[in-house]
Amino acid sequence: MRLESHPIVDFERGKEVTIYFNGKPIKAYEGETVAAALYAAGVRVFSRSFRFHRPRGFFCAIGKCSQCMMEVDGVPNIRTCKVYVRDGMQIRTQNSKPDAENDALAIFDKIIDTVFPHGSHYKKFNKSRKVREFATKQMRKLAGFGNPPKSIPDIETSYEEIETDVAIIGGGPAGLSAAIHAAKYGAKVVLMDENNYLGGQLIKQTHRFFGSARHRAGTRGIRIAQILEEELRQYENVDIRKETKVFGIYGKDVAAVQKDSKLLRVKAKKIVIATGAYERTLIFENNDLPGVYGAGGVQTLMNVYGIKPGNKGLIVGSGNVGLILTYQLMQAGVDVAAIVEAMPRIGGYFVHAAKVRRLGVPIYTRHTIVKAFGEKKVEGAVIAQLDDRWQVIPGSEKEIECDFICVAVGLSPAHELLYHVNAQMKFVPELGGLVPLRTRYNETSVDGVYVAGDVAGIEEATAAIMEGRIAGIHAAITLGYGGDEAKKELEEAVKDLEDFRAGPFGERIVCGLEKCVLEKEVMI
Amino acid sequence: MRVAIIGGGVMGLSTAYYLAKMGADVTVFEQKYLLYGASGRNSGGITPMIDKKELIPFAVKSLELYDTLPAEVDFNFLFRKDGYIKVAASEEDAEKLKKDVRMQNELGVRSKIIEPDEVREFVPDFNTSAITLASYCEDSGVIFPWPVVWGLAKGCRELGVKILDQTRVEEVVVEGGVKGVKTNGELHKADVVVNAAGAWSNEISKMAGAKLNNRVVKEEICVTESIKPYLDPYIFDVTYGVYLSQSARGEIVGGIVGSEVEEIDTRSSLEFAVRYAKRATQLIPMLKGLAMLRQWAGVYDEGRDGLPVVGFTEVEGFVQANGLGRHTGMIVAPAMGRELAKLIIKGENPNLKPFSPSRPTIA
Amino acid sequence: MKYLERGYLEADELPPFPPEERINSKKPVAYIECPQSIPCSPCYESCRFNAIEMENINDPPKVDYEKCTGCMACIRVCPGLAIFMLQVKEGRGYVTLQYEFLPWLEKGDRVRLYNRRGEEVGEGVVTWALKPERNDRTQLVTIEMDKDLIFEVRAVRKR
Amino acid sequence: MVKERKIVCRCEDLTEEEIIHAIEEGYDNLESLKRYTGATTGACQGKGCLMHIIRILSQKTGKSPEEIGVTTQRPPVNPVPLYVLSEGDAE
Repeated sequence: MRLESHPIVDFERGKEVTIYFNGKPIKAYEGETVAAALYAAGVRVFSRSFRFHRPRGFFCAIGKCSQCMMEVDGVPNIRTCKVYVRDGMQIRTQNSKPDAENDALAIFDKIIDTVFPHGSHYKKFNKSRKVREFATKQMRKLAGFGNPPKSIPDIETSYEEIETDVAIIGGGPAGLSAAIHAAKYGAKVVLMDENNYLGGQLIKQTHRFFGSARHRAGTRGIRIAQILEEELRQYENVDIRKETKVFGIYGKDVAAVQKDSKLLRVKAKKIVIATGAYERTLIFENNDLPGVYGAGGVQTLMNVYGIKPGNKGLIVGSGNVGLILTYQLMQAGVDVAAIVEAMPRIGGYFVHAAKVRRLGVPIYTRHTIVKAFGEKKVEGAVIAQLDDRWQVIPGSEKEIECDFICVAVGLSPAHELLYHVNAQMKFVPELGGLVPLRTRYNETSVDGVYVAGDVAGIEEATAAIMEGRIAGIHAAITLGYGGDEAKKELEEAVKDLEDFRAGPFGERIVCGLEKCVLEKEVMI
Repeated sequence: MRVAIIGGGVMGLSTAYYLAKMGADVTVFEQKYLLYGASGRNSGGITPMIDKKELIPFAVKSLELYDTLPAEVDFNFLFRKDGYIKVAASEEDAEKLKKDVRMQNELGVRSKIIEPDEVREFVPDFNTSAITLASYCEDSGVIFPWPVVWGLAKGCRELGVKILDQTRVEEVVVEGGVKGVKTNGELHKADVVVNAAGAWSNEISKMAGAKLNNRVVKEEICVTESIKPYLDPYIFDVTYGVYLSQSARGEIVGGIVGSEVEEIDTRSSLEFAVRYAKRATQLIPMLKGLAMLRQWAGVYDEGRDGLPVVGFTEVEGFVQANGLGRHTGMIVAPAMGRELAKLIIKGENPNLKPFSPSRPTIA
Repeated sequence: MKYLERGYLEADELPPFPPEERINSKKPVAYIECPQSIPCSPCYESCRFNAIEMENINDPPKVDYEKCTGCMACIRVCPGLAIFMLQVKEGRGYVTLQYEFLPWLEKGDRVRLYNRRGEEVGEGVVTWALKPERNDRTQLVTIEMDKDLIFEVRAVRKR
Repeated sequence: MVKERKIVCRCEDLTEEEIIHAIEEGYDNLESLKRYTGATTGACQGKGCLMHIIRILSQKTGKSPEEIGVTTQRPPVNPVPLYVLSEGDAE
């Protein structure tokens, strides 16, 4: 299932290695994650679910969803989508007997809630103490997810503490741009990103960007990532930390794990949170079946690792992500059975829709997915038409032949760190969920803490770059860098972003932004 | 008799439960949601292996109640009695363990001193070189604090107790004696007001004009991701103040004994995570590969002399039921709540004498 | 905005066609199917002849067919793959479009022709193909077809 | 074929039906619902289910998402291995 050639992307694979999955040797390439290598080898069941022992597989590919947790070299609960393969690695599935593929406890899915509905661990077996104690012991055996640890990771660990002017969390378009503009005026910058590449989601964007020439329109997202990184590398006052996962902000200290081996503590005067967003999931029958993916997960698999997700997909959601993904799948030689959209209209740009429609992909508006079906992985789906009140019209159900389903129903800001710093937050549907109040310079209610990009509200990468620029310049100015030139650029940047949002596609954003304006004295 | 209980934690609910059983008309006021306070944030270690002799009879009695209450209220507290081990890493603490065990044995507690090697019988991966001595008690283990609170709340409601959550008491109305409490400007008349507000008890006491000077302690805890049964007993390192156990859901729950704070705050710190990780992985090196999933903090209060503050105060009808302290709240509350109910109904109860709010050692 | 319910333009939603004499001239003419207000302006910015009119970045582009020289600067950069160069020469129709699939097309290749709805409407022959690496892997290809099809055909796949 | 279920929380394996049932049982605020069902406390710490839980609560109780609020987001954002933490400087 590995792609040997692709019209847009060249896949440079590392050295061939062998990893062992439940004892069975599997071929992989250095630089691939364990999850990607297993997927390429045809493994679809990655784990069994906590209570029902349902099969679960590859899903988010960004270390969030917990579906890919396995025992790796004797250490339990490793998110295999974030761990790179090493020759001889031993990987075992968890919470199943004998393994996740053939789990004898799968029977629980059929019976457990008829005899043991949710909450009955509190409510049953209470009358007799003996029975209760016995049942409690048995429940303990069934609970628990990972295997007990069998070994200690053999990794040389270290600790580093650094002081900086600006700490930037997230190396996607917003974070890169913030780093460039803070560094440009002389601020000392530390940029942290969890991946082993910079660019965030840009590196999955094989299409050319919209916007104007000065926003690098007409250039592919993957190239924009390279351009931004090159620009950033010009500055010596920037410390780039890849494979560095920020896990908390304690006071003004940013805490991160670098390369799974170093505890990093960054004491920063200013912090730019540019953590992006998570994909939303959708509730439908069997939405957890292996083969139901987030759009981003599939993009990672296909555009980063060069692995085909399947042979025929169903796309749920006709926003730009769903439309672009459809086109990308076709570029990788994968068929797309249909796109379904609950709204009466296509959500993304018409031109993106036209691109796939003329290649024969049907787009069903006012339709939704009702269920996925299959034994251990998706074998098909049922879609149905919706009425004006978003209810399924009986009899409108239609079976779609597909072997995977991509859910592209939008994103939610990755807001956790904003809660760590106690920023004032607000639920703003137009911006995708819980977002921070912010000044026109993207500073939150917490002095010196900025937001940029999707974490501030779901929008396009181009807007993220512009927001990063604003946050970066403002952070630099308030630290005493840049002078009048910086102030001038800051006002230009604010104006530029306002113009960008002036059209109908920006209306919703502008409306959302009005709800989270923070009126505080802004120093520039 | 109308009783208003401020605080929906394990102490407030136990008291409410037994008061209702004795026929009182009880209302419980909880400022946030049930489990917001220390009763919802602790690690559920249950043992009579306590170093304060005054509390041991309550712990012993509570252990019996934890056996019978689940049947009474029809709710499983998921109490798993796989023992409790205290470990000491200094000679001084080892001596104290020995002294405590002698005292505990005299009071009928089946605790014993064990050598470091013997810890491995209960925890095979334990690093014996990290400690000098240990004590063990089998009539102990880990309870899940949440169902304890829910179960008591269920039992209370079935006995007619009103539990008002998200209801902050703004005023304790005192005219001569207590007349009731005010919430949202509305007076709830009561003959007796019980202050079971944990870390917030000093403030409540002030409202009533009663003296209270409990120590407010912030403590941090964390859990790792869930694994299959691995760690059976509850382990408490008395030298480092570090404790760990495995929850009903398979997480390794652990924390460090907290310290006094001026103001209530429940923010987590990196220092805690580091200190905990260092010691926990010294005790059980195999835990090194596990990942901390979530950390949190809680606040509890304790009497200045380390004992709870329970009983009638100088303000007529105003009763203290707080200061239960670390690791003792969950274990003594059921029995203490029952004794307090007796005190409130009968007007006296010699069993609670050591905890009198007027004792000089807590001023 | 019915086209957003379907994903393709119907006849009455199309921009005006270039005049016949312009289509029949020596140079192809740009025809842009981009009806929606989106923040995008590379075509406008790439045109050295001011043949593309836009009031602001969100304004849909309009081609001044008299000014368009058929230089293909716009079709090289259009991120929406919404520009088609049209021409009729010696009774045969020619459509130039952006192509981003493997295998790449070469002069002489026979291709299936698809309309906006994805229906196959005939067969054509590649008469010119810009190498993909010359345009960041968006190939430009000119397809010869029946002249009546140039307002229909919007996609091709290799036969 | 797997049994037809609509999974809201993948980590704790909770169906939409079960969440609704717990709300009907009286665990009808976010904090109680979270603790009673385990939703948002699993391996992903609510990244997958929090917005669904808020939506379902909103539908069942008639409260706006704003009124329902959000559970405290505690560190760490991602699980951190103890071997890394134990490298830190605690002073």
